[in-house]
Amino acid sequence: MMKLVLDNEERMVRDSAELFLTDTAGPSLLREVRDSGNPLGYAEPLWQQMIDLGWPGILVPEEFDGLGFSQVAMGQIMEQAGMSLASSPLFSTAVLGATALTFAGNQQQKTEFLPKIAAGDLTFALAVDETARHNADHIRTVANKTDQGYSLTGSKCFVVNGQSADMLIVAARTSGSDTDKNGISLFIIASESAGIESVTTSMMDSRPVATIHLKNVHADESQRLGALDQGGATLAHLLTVANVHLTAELLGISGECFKRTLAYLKDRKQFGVAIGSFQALQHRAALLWVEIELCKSGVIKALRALDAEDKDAALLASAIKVKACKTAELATNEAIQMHGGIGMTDAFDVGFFIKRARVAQMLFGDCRYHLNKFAEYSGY
Amino acid sequence: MMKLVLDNEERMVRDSAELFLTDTAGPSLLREVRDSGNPLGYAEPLWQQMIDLGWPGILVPEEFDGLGFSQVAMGQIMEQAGMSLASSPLFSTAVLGATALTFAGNQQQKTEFLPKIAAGDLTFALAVDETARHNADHIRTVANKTDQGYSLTGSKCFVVNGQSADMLIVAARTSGSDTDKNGISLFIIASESAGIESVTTSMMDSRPVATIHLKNVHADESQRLGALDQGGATLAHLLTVANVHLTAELLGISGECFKRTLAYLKDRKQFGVAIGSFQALQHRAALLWVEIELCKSGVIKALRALDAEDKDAALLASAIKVKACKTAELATNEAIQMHGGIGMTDAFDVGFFIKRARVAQMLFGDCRYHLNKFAEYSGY
Amino acid sequence: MQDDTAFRQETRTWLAANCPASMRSYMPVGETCSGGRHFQFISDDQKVWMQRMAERGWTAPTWPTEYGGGGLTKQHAKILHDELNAITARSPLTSMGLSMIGPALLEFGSEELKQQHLPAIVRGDIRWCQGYSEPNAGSDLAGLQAKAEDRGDHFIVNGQKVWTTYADKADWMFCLVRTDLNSAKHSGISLVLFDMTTPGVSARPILLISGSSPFCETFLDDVRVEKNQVVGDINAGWSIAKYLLTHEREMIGGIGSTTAQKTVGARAIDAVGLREGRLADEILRGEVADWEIDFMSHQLTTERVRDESTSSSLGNASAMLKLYGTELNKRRCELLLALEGLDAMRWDESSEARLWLRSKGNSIEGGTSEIQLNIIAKRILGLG
Amino acid sequence: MQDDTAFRQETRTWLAANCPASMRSYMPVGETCSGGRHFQFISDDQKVWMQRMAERGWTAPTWPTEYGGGGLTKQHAKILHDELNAITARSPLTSMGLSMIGPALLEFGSEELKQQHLPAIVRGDIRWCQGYSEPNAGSDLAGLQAKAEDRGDHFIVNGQKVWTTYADKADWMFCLVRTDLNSAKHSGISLVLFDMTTPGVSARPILLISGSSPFCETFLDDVRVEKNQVVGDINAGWSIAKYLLTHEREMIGGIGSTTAQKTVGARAIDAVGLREGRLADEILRGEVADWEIDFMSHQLTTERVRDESTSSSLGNASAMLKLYGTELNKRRCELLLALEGLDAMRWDESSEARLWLRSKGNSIEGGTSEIQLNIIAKRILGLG
Repeated sequence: MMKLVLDNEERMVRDSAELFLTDTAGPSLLREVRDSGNPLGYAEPLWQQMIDLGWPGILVPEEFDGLGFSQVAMGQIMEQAGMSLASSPLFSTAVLGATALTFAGNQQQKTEFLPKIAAGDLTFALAVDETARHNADHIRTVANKTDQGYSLTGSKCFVVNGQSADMLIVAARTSGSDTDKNGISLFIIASESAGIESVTTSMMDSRPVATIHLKNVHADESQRLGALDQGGATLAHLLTVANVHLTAELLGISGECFKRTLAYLKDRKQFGVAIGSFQALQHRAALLWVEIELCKSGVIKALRALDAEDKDAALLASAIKVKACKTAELATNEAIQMHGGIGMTDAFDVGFFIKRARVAQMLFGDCRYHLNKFAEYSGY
Repeated sequence: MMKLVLDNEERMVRDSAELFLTDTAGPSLLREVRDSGNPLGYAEPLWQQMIDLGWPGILVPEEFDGLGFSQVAMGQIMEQAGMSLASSPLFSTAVLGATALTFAGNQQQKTEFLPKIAAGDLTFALAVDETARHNADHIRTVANKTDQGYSLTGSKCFVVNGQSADMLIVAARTSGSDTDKNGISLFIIASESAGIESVTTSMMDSRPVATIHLKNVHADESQRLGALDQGGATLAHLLTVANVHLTAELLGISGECFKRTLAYLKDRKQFGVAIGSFQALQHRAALLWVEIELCKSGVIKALRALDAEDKDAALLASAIKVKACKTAELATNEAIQMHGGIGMTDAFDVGFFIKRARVAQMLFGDCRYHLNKFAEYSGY
Repeated sequence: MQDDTAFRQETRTWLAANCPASMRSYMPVGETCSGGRHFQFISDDQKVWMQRMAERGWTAPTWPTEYGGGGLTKQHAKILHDELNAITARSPLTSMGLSMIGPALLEFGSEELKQQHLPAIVRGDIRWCQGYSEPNAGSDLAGLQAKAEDRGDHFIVNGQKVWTTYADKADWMFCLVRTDLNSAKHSGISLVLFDMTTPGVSARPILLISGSSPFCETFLDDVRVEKNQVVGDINAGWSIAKYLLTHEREMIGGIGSTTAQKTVGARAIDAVGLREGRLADEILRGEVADWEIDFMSHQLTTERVRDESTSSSLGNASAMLKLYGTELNKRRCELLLALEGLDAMRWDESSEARLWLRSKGNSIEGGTSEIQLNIIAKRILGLG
Repeated sequence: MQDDTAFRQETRTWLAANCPASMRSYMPVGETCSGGRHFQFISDDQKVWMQRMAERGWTAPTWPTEYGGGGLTKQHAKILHDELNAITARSPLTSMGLSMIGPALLEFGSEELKQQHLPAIVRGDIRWCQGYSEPNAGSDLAGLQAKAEDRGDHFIVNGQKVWTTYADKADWMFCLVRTDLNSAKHSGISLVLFDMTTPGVSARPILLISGSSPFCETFLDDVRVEKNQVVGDINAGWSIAKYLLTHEREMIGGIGSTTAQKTVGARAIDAVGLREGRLADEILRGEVADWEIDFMSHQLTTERVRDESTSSSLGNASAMLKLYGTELNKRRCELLLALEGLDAMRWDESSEARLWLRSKGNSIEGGTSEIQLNIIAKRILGLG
């Protein structure tokens, strides 16, 4: 029976991630990255230390030199990354890249790429979105069949880590019309390939994303990830995994915001008493705490569902994305409101959390998108 | 310029309605009606006194022996009726009947019926709904053309005052299919007509409604209200008027619930102090008060729009029905919660308000129905 | 200890053979089996089902076998729960004996009291009610005034209780009384047990807005209570009271519920219908999905809290589960009214309206939502 | 008094002739005309528009003509407002002089102070800022510590103010200081005026999460303030402060706004598109409609409160309008993020994200939402 508590291995991963990230990352590091104008959007030493800890290989099977840990274990790192606002290629490479290859790669692709992911030698990015609001059913980028393989043309936007990744996983249409479920194929493309132009966009969470223009970009048959025209299922799985890990990150953000707000309520005095002694604030804090607790249960359930290859994983992912988005919205808004003026200043850290939260909420579908999906999966 | 305050005439109507209904009606009268099993659902002496005050003729033009007052004036009575839970045929007769005839009746019909309405000699009911959730676009009752006029067959449900009204205004299809906007005609039918079977349903607000079965019910040409097949516009207008007056009633219910709750907050002691000294309750009370104030503005605006024959009246009616429903839901729920156990007992009056509120919310479309309508009217 | 798979298999087989067909369906309101001296079974099947389960101790699966319980581990109890749900089995017995005073006796009662009361609870022979609130002691429960005068080997109790669930149908009451008038508010309270047929006990049902009368006002006039019927130490009843309140919260929060219900989504499809595979009312569709997600989150949280808990009580977490569970149930009832429209507002016995009205009490009884928020703020979050 | 129709006609004609075409469009953020000694007009049109309106006194339509105002009745001011809206005219001048200190001087100021300051405000010559909050006196404003020592004909002021709006760009400050250290908290406060170029005044902008710096920390070191620059009586500043807070609430609540905005509905259609005449995202559709209804309700309530009011101040009702108006604006900004998705989260000058972040301060500045709720509960509802 799947327990909704961590097992020993998972707890160990969590504890070490907490220890390491609390020391090493934190809002101050993100502030440094932002203020230095670092085009990567993350601190290279932090990423190097993550590599030293073996994190890129958490989801990579042991036969490909990874640690072969569970999605639950990976989720603990994502949650801690949310709490510490740690920015790195971990999500795009160690979650999305590793999952894509493990799930859909052939033996040759696995052998070629997975050990490099595990070793931190290669970073990945998932290039799927073509609109500012996620819509996985809408793929216009085409991959036309040529004598030598395929020729890809189109544009992808808001590609996380797209400006720095070595390899791109590109969703392109090999048949059907713009909104057909079938006819999508995935390709592994080196970001340095001829015909790729990448434009960096600054985002409010200080993590740049890329708009990637593909013009007659060549791909061999060997670069196709999974069966021709059948990439939709892989993509759906990837998006499920992506969203579950985003909920873990959002949970971390909510939890950390709440922790800081609670401390402030106990510390800040007005009218001669701590503002946390005012019952109206107490009740709001209590309600927020409850929402975060509920969110926590959903996150671990969804992570367990990934590990169990539960047929309801997509439904659970949508359900908990809804919950995590709403909770993060409440937690970050209450954090600013309860901190009062100080929370509005850039010198204070809470702004970094609310900015990151909204971007993570919107990535791969916000609460409205997933509410709709949940209803669809539920048959109404 | 239409001011959102009452003029002298309107204030006079309001003050006298308040004085009269506070003295005469109130939850205790409704309780009496309920416990006595009175099949009318209202106290006849109350209705008789309303007649003596001239209320059935408030909206009837002076040339037909009415008072020719404004919709705003009528709305004041409806609000006071909400506060005092006064049950009577006023809404179905003096609002719906009078408006239907004034808006769509020919000279002969006006002359025949309006003076009788004003004198309180004839009561009306509007038979439109055929489903438990209002859907004005769905009319299956048919009126087939015959040599002598029309023959009506179908069923109407949840007809307010349908079990006691002398006359029914029946919406029936004279052409088109079930959901066509066009092809609806209205008929004035005596409730005693051959072929009508009326079944009374007890409702939770202690106001019975009727299910009315029509089987080959005859109607002359002279009984048709308005142009053939063009009844949809009249019906739409009637529903706009109905909903605006329901919002006035809901405002009254919300206001009275709040007044009683506020008094209880000041009176009830726990932990040695009045519970109204707890800040969490204070803030909730303040938020509720604000919602009621907002609702108040919408109600008078919508009533004024009816008087001004504003082209946006339907949009305003839907907007304020949404607001009034949500406010009433909040006000009645908070009333029970803040009263604690006592509010759950039948011996206490607050239960009568919540029961009436939900029925009034649902009649002619609840907040979801009207939210959808509002979006339609707004072009999205 | 038997292994999980074998236990599951054996349980499944036994249920298949012993759960009457008519007990395998969603339980309509009013058909709960409460047991007690005067209980009227709705059918032979209901009686047989209760008795068969009681024989195995499965009306109280985790209680020790020496008191008639099932003696199951938490893990096996969960398997039993799942297997019962799988066949939509009705709860064989639902009572305040099982959910409230039984656990309290197991924790705080003397061996004599356990022997006297627990087996009768498991068998469904004795139905219990709770004497807690008083007219002026609601949220401020510790302000209770019913007093018990010490008469050597017994007490004489005088006072008035309110919101005593089915006091008019119960056989015994567990009751909070003040045994020391001079000590501070939370001291000097004792938990005592007495038979409802004791002279001086009278109960008057309270009619609720839903039209039902699950609660009573109970009057205690010179009621004799033996001293051996005090649970725990005299004057130390407040800590037991708090323990019991926790259990009550868990119960009202729907945490121990073994009754499966049709989902709101399914009822929405019935009431509103589908259009191109989507609920025909788009606004309701969003609300239903939102509710289902929150409901799922609450269920998962109950499961997680159980998985994390090392004792049978969920402690302060029960405040969260009670708070959220009752607010969810109120939202559910509002949604069902919206889904079914005026049909749901008819005033007859099986009306949805009655359940809706009854649900309003969920966030009041067993400690109001406001009290739960206070508990969370103070005990869990440490806000002063 | 001119009749309404004639006034409307004349106003319409004058506006048609005098409002430059470029001033007839939705005002982008950052293009507000604030006036003052150092103001950089974005265009000649902006300058001409301010000057033409100022000449008629229409930058302050209801102020008396003897102080440079328009001398209009409430009714005529409303007509002017409507006519400005009808051509989407930008506000010619928006300043704390007009919205805050001006009305306070009209109510409480000496004739000398009115003559000195009001015409310069109407003309847009002098820009004002407000010295209210201090690091340890936020919601608890009356706990302020900046002190003014009496030196006969003048005071010497020392202290620190925070959240002073555009103190770095303003010419004069109206400032709350403690003139009597020995009296009770709310007594001993005075409202004083001084030029920002006075020695000892320094302002340091505070960078906000939105990336803009509309507020400053302001340091007052031995600042000399003449006694004739005290508004009202010495030590009686708290009642003026409360009056000013009311005006601030009205301003932040969007009550005096003459700036028309594109509706959220229209922006939703642009961002999400229609499918069969309905917004393509059904869930957003409901949220947008809900917001628009609440927005309309707020606007109608502002109108009703004005229609009911007999004075120029809305009194306690402003607490309601401020509370709801700022919560609405925050919801609006969240909705716009949702509508426009990641596009709105780009970090450039005109990003929707900046307005969204800035909106979070609405329910903090000018008295937090919590303070407004306290005001409503205590002053309006009488809850102790």
